[in-house]
Amino acid sequence: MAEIIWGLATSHVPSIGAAMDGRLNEDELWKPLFDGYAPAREWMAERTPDVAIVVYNDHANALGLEMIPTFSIGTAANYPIVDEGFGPRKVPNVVGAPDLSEHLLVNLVDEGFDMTVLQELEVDHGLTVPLSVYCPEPGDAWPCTVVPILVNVLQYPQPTARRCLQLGEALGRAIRSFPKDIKVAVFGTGGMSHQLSGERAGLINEEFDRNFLEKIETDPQSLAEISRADYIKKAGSEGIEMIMWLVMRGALGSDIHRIHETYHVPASNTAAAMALFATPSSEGSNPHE
Amino acid sequence: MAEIIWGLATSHVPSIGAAMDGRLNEDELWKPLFDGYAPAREWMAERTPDVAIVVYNDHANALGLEMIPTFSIGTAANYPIVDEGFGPRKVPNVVGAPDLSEHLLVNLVDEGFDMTVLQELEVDHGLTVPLSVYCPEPGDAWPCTVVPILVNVLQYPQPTARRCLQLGEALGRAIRSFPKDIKVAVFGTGGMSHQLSGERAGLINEEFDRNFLEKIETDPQSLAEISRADYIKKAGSEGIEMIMWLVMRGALGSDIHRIHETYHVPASNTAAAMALFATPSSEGSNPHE
Amino acid sequence: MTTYTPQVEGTHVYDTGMSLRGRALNKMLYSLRLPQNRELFSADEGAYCDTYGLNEEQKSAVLERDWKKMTDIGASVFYVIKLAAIDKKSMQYLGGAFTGMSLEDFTAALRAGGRKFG
Amino acid sequence: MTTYTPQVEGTHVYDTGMSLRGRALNKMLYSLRLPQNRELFSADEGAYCDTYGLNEEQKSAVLERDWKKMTDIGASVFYVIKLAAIDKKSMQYLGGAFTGMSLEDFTAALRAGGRKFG
Ligand SMILES: [Fe+3]
Ligand SMILES: [Fe+3]
Repeated sequence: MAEIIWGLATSHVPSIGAAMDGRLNEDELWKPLFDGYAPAREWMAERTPDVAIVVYNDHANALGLEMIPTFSIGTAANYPIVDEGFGPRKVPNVVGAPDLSEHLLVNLVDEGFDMTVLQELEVDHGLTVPLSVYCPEPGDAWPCTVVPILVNVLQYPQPTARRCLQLGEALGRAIRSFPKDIKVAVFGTGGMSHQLSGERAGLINEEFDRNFLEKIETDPQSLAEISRADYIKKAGSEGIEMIMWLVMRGALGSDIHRIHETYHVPASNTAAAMALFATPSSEGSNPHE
Repeated sequence: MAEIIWGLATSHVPSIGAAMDGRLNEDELWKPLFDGYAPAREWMAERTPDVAIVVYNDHANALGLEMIPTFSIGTAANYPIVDEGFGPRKVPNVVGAPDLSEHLLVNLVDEGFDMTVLQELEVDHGLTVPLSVYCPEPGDAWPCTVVPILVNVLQYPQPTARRCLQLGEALGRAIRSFPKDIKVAVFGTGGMSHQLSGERAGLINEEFDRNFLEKIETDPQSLAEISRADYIKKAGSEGIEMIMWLVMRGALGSDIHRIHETYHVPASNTAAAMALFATPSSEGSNPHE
Repeated sequence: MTTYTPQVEGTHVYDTGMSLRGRALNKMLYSLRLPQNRELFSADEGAYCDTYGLNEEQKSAVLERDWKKMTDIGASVFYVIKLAAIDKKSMQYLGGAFTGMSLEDFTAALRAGGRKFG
Repeated sequence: MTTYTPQVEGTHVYDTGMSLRGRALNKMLYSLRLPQNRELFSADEGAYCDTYGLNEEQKSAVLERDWKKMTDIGASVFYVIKLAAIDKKSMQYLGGAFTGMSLEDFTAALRAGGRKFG
């Protein structure tokens, strides 16, 4: 059966991707963040998943505003990199895992999650930046296949934080019931506090972020109780993205521990963070491949 | 507060629309079906809703197969008639009810239904034929505004029948909590047994249909227990459409009674039926307008 | 691979696997909902199929109007109907083609209450 | 009309009402993700806006690069970014425009830990 070998929570700010692509590791602005990634990357490099399930949101790049699904799942064989307005990011195309996608889809629908099925999807920075956080130098191909799971965070009403956690719990059950011995990593992306437009643009709420970073490990239920309105008020209109971390958290199960974390302000107009969690299956996975 | 004044279950076979548009009421093939509609139409004409909530499926006309939502809801101000391949059907454009749409959307998402929001939607026979069953001669405009609710019945896995009934129950609560004194009718559309392709094309299962027609009033729970596979096996690959009746049924509540029904074979390659249900609010509504 | 899709004898159950397999074919057929595309298609069917990247199997099923084959290899029946509309073929005609019956026999079976199975 | 959308001072909360209001504007801005449309737009901005049926308020906000106005009248900020990309304006520049701060002050506020509210 499939195993979940780790969970990664990470911001997916486009400028982090641009900084990585521009090899700005030593730039004074970016060095603290990239230094923070280093130990986590080392640990992950010794535990390589076959498939990454990346929970993210499209930023009105691949999906128009005419049709906004609350939760969707990609079932394609390939996910090309979308042109966000200045040419596609120069990273490898993303290869899908249609068998696992189908398995997850059927199990999630059976559990009463009303998924939208994306048979075609171009992926934006929301998915590719987290892949780069995991694997900064993919060469010609990413080291794993990908199942994208998308959450509406752009248009009110977003799913509740509780519903996101429940989706994650069902996702965890679905992954573990996949009848192949594969290793799966789950990515929860977005956040932390930020607001792009309005008079509050530039908002950062470190207190809210720090609490979220701690409780995502120890007490995700308390984060699930926060209302949409409070996410928007406290973390900013785009900071509500962090409800996507709860999907990852729900999938990992109760028995996890933190390997590493980093928090940095600013990445572009955003507070950025990364937190890496081990599961009971972490150590069984190719530690010395 | 808003009231649900009746529920209409009806097939939405395109050829029924074509026959109505061609004024074939007296054609020997269509007469029995249209005669069956007559008493229900009379009853409904004395109880006119402000808004019709039409639960239906798009038949790969307005929505591509690239993106398939399990449940979606229109929030637009207007829904043009789609060209299904031989020019748009010559009926009035459909006018939306954005305020009610928003109210239903927020309440459904709050109850954990993962709706897809359609800000733009062209509607096909699945929606317009039921409107014609209610109102055969609309003139220049339909007599009510419309909120479309779409269900995926084309691609496996469809939502379970149970989930459809639950959506309907939540929809009923959401309608009744709308803070305006409006009268709402709910349409459940599709079915009955039919299969369009494969060696079993032309399948009709009157026994299954008759049981469904009875139990939709008296025991919807028993219909909610039927698996997707059994709907497909027994009612045909397209007969599974009738799970959409359960959404309507759930919205009506427990205290309903049947006003009229009709069952007819064939309408094109399909068994066709109509069943009309009164609610406790039926008689309060303009009986002699 | 696990597929959960029920296998029902004599029935196509369109699922993500069928969708993946029929992708190019379905995109081409879906395009026929637009009048200008119907004209382009009718002017040169083969070239139109090539624009949409149909493979040989898909293309020949379209050009030869092998209706059953199209649905067997992943075309959604709702898209196949759009091609039939161009040819002015009815749903009953398609039913005959799918089942190997004549249009008359298929129509007669429906008027007699439909075809019975299981 | 009941709207459930939280009203948060200084914050746009994009909802179905904003989407309805900003429909034409958002469609135009979304089209700018395609290189050929960016060229068409740059060649004649006003005519391009007319193609997408923008009303006067929407059109002048675009032509005058009134960034704040665009977001006030229903443009999604993610689409506004696509227009800013054409002008080679950064997210920090937009932040300044939205808040009435200079680019330098806005950037400095972020480097100092971000702007604090409530
Ligand atoms: Fe984001
Ligand atoms: Fe139908």
